[in-house]
Amino acid sequence: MVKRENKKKLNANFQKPLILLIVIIILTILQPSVFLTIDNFKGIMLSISIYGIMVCGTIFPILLGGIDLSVGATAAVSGACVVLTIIRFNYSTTGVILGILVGLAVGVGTGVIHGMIVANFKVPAFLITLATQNIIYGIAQLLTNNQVISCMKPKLFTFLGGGRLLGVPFSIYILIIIVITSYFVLNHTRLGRNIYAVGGNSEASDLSGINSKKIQLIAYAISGFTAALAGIVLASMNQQAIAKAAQGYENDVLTAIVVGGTSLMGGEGSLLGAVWGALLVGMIGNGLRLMGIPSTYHGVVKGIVIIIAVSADAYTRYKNSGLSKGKSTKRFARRANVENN
Amino acid sequence: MRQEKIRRLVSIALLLVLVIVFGTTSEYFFTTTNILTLLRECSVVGIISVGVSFIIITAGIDLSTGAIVGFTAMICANLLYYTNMPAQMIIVIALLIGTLAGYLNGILVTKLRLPDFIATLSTQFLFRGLALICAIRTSGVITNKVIDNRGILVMGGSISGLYLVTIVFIIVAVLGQIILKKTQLGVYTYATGANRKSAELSGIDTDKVKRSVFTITGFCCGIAAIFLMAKLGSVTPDTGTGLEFEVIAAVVVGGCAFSGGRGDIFGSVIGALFMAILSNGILKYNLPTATQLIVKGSVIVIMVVFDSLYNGYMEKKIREKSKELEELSGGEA
Amino acid sequence: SSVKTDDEVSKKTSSTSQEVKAEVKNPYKDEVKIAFVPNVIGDSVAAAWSTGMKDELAVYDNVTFQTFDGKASAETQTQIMADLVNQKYDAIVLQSADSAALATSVKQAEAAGIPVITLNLDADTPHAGLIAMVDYEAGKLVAKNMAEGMNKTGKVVIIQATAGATRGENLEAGFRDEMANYQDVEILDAQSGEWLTEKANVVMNDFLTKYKQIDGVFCHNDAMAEGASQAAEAAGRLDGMQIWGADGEAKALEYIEQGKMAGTIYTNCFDQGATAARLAMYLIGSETVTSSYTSTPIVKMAPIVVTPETVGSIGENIRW
Amino acid sequence: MEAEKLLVMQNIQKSFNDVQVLKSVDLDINVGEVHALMGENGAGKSTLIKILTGVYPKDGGKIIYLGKEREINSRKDAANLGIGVIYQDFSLIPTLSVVQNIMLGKEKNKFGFLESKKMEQHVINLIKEYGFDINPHAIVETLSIAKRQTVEILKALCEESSLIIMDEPTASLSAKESESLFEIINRLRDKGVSILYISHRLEEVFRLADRLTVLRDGRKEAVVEKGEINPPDVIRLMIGKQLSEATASNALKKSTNEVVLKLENLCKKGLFNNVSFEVHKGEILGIGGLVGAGRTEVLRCIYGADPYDSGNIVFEGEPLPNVVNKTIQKGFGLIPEDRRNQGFVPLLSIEKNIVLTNFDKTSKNGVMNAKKEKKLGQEAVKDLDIRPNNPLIPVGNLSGGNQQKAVLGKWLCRDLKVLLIDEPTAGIDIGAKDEIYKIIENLAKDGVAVILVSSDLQELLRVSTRIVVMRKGKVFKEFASGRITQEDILMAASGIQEKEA
Ligand SMILES: Nc1ncnc2c1ncn2[C@@H]1O[C@H](COP(=O)(O)OP(=O)(O)OP(=O)(O)O)[C@@H](O)[C@H]1O
Ligand SMILES: Nc1ncnc2c1ncn2[C@@H]1O[C@H](COP(=O)(O)OP(=O)(O)OP(=O)(O)O)[C@@H](O)[C@H]1O
Ligand SMILES: [Mg+2]
Ligand SMILES: [Mg+2]
Repeated sequence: MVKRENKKKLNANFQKPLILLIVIIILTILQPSVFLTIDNFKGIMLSISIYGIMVCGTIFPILLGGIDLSVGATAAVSGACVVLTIIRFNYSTTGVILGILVGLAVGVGTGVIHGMIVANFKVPAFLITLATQNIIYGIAQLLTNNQVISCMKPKLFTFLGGGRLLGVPFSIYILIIIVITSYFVLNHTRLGRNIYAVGGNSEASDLSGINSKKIQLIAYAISGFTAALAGIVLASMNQQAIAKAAQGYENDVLTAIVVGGTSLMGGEGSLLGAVWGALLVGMIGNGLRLMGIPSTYHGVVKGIVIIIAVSADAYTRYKNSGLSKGKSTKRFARRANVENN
Repeated sequence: MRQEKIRRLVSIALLLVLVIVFGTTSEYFFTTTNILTLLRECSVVGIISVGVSFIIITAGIDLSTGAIVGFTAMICANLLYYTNMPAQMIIVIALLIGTLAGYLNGILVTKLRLPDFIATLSTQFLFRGLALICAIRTSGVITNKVIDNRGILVMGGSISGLYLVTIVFIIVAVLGQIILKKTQLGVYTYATGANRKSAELSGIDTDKVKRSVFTITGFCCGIAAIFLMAKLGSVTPDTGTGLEFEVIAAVVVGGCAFSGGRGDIFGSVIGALFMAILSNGILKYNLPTATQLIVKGSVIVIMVVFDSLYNGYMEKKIREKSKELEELSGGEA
Repeated sequence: SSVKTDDEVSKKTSSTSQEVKAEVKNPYKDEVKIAFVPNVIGDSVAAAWSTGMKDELAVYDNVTFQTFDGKASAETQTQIMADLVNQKYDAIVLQSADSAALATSVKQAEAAGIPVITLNLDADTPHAGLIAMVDYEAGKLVAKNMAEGMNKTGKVVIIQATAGATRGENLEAGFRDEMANYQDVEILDAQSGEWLTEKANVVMNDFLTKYKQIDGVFCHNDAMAEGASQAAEAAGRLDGMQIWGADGEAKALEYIEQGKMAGTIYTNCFDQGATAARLAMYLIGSETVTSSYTSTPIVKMAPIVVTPETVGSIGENIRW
Repeated sequence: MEAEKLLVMQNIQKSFNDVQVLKSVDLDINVGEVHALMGENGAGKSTLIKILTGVYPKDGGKIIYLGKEREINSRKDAANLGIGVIYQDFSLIPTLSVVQNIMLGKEKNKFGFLESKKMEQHVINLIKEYGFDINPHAIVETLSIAKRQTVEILKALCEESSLIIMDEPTASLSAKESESLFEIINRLRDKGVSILYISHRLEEVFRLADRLTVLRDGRKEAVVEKGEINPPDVIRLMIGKQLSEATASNALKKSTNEVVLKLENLCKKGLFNNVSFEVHKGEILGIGGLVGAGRTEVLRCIYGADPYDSGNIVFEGEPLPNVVNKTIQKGFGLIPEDRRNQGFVPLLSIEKNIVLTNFDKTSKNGVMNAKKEKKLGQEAVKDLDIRPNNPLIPVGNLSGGNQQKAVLGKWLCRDLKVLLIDEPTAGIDIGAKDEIYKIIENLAKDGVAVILVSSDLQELLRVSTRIVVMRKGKVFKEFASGRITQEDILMAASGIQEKEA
């Protein structure tokens, strides 16, 4: 019995890597000498590094059944803070360190405000973060005065987003560190347990002595933190502060998280799934470019691949649940879905 | 029921506050042209929000509406440019394309079992991509053409000032409200959203409900595409971009909850009006763009928080009251 | 029928007011309101235009200058335009998102006696004036200079604007048309970097992975050229690579000075903005009825080819 | 003479997740009989009726209804055959009105437009006919659980059914409401309607049923006429062993141990008033009363889940903080009434649910210790005999009794001082009940003060060492010594005072 459960779990866990593997095999066949190279893999990682960092934090409020649409704006503001601080401190090391601290603090601060509003007033996070997105971009415009503020030194700053260590872009290291940290927090800490518990049933969690308001606050703060970090890396990569930086990144972030199997209703989903989602989307883009397919067609292909990949995932989930056996497969699947809801 | 009515009154009151603030502080707000323009501006979002209200009441979401509008409009633009089709025909085709696109969403959600979010996100990529592919080109370069077909342009016109699109918006909204409140589909829409499992246990084919609401939304997108095209007098590959967020925001401001089962079309109409008035009103103050954004965001936050505080207060009052009633009636059982 | 299209409404108003035209104002005495509606705000070009206009208008005491964010959307721009007409602005400077989609709005504004001056992209209806950067010609210039820089032989990639963007399409058309004259230059590939530095960086990375030989890179704007340059530098393949952008923003000029970019087509955006403002002020103060124009007067900004040799000639004061 | 068969189900099979839940189940129901279906938690009773009503497809077997073999593929198919059903898990739509809920799926409409007036009248007639007290326009989510159950019953009665299935209809009804349901059942039987009745309460089954079918381990164990068997035998059939039969009424005794918890004039507007009582170490204080008497609220206020208006709660001589986390630290625990919404997180595994109240044991500086966690889960599964015995299964997938055990598991590994229990055995089978009682009694023996709120009088008498009866938000009466009967409690709960204890 226990063994059987484990076996099924194993299957389910292999599901996503399998799809990724299929994508990789297809792309390798189409682009034999190019796709399966370390350089290309670095390219893919680089392409997802900025919003990948955001994914690791934004998944927290989503696991709580909330959402954070302000991550792009937060990234813009913290990027501006860093650059402005660096310039104010005359491109000194102190300026860089102080700037990064200020940037991160701004991110955490906006997150805390989101958390406070959402937790205390029980308002839809979608609306609140959509509204604060406006406010935060407004602040970014005030800070930059709608000018592009370039900042091409010092090395310490530009290295964050543009530098390489052992031939690998530094932003990839940051991404990996954040993924590991976030994975650890979600799966091996008390906070992670609380996130899943509150997302799954906040009333039961409250009665178990978990302060769900505090958990919400922390979740949004984490989301703000990673958004700020991503903004700083982006500012460093582009060597500039710009009010409209990272505009629309929240869509990429949500896509990755949701394609990765996280439910917007909360309580269900995983960071590795989200990273899988980001990698999948990243690889599609990369593959299309390597095949030289004009950008005009990318949207269509991306849409279709996501449909295929996710429905394959859904299909095996039903199959593994044992519900898809029997006479009328479709009906079983339907019921299973109803149960899951 | 009474609680709902009071809520409604509150949201109308909030809307009025906004109107009065704008009206008294800006000389341009209360002019006839501005009111008519404002109604026109909220109409396209409003028409789509009628459909999306249905979807959100079933606890779903639709991210593809903007793209469906764009794609539909682009096909029409092609027909207008390359053929001599009469306007009526094109309008019918637009409605058909929109409806089919919505139906496709429904199929993805109910047959492939994709979560609404992913299904409609994918079709957003898909239709937006198709719109780009179908864009009219001359020697390879995209050249958007000005539409000169009177039959289409008339759709962007007005009858003694009141725009056709506004009239259609009102009709669609009334129809939507009737379907939602007075028909079986309406009840099933609420049932599916409030508790899908229970609805199934009551013998409701929730898949069919899901397909219906997506199809309705597609149809609304078709209507919206015609009017948007007529208003702009041209179609670009990114026509309708971001519309889906405006629509969802209007619907949610209007009281539909993502968790499903709550809200109605009337609320969404108020939501659409609220957002349009906010955008329109802020333009009157000659504020720097940054300040415009900050004011707009802050007003929404304050509005939403107030709404929530008020609801909490009302709920508490009603509970106390019903408790009293229970005691009066003996409260034995 | 009783339904009137926008066109008919504006025709009607203009036919009655054509002779009288909106009142002539004395810009030194009367209150004047000028609106600037860029496609998006926050990028370097819009910022430079804005600065140019503000500086030009600084001499007038009673001029209010206001920017409205078009949010890269024709719909938003038409809404803003309608509102500006309603608010009786005296002139509008518009960088339209699409020439066809904004035509109606422009027509309506003109009919209401408000001169509309477009930047870069024309509106498909006659109006007060178009102050344009060249794009097709700029594409040609880049192609020519790049080909010469590569000794007329080599392999080239293009990093495109957001798919469907008019300026991008025109730049590329010019580039390809000119490059066709160089038989030994091969255009390998073209992919979109969505106007953004970081996306261009990614695209360039993919190009570098796929193509062992790349001699020239043409980016539809400087921001992307900077991204491409970063990617090439990181891969150690920047040497000898001709990376070209367009626009001529300050940072790109710095890149050229540092040898990280081969060149760009510089346009003096301060001047472009100032020209638009000057034209607006002239029209406000004159009796010209722009709504009766049958074609749009066009001012083309001189394209200046900037290379490491000539970059010094672009002085600090005109860098944007 | 053979009675006329309404329904015959033969060799029904069903598995979920490769686990065979129904191995081979036969069931037959005569026309006009009340047929009881008995079985332990997880025996597959609910699954069987979901197959019968087209919610799940069957893996194998035959369903013969009114003499013909039928394919029932949806709830509609079943309704068309004349099968009405009250499911165990509510099937109401919270945001719709009572009328809309009752008519859901069988709306009267003309050209697609609802005939609201007609439906309303229909429902009002129905309510009158069966003598319920319920407002047809109320929105379901504003109703108490008991009222919702009556809506559920009305919903089943609304169809012209030849068979009505009731899956634990009395689990959340008070004694009085149950009585009226029994009357309805008898009336229906007289009309020739068959009833398939599922309940864990033996006395109900023996009162109502003509025949009963017992399931065990996904198989039919036996079908017996009522007269042929006595309750202990049914239990033996159900669990396959003899139960340690305890006396139905218990000798109460006033505890002489130290007072652990003391309530002084606790008030909360609209919910309860001047509630005072003491709880001693090692005693089980039962709180009786009708539904809505305010018992749940008192428990929640003690626990710190809700604030109260005035009065004091004194714990070990000190005022008790009104914060859940702090009361837990002081040794409090709560088994809430609404298990599904308040007791556990359905998507999380048994192990992770148990950990929720035990972070102090399984984590250090916020980092979880996987080994300790695993150990906790395994111990709980073993100690409480949770089935299936895999701590990694999501609690939402367990049957009711096992879910409740998992909830108990959250507290058992703590150093409890006071355990607050609210309706612990609603919808739980006799075997599991007995196990839960034992656990409670053992806790008391170890010195834990237990407060038990229950609407099940038998349970109250069986477990409590002292009983307090609440009525309309006030403590009405205390039974501290001697032998008392169900009537004593019922009378007190209904406000009749004359008979002194
Ligand atoms: N949808 C489902 N998915 C997986 N397992 C299920 C599902 N429904 C029921 N089960 C399992 O099937 C078994 C039988 O469950 P069922 O609900 O029929 O029991 P029951 O006899 O009604 O018990 P109870 O008296 O507690 O209501 C249980 O072990 C349960 O965990
Ligand atoms: N969320 C709520 N909304 C409306 N009324 C409520 C709510 N919670 C409690 N009540 C009312 O407060 C009163 C006390 O309820 P409480 O649940 O404490 O009673 P109880 O004695 O525990 O009953 P039960 O046996 O049903 O648990 C009841 O009349 C109930 O209807
Ligand atoms: Mg059951
Ligand atoms: Mg209770």
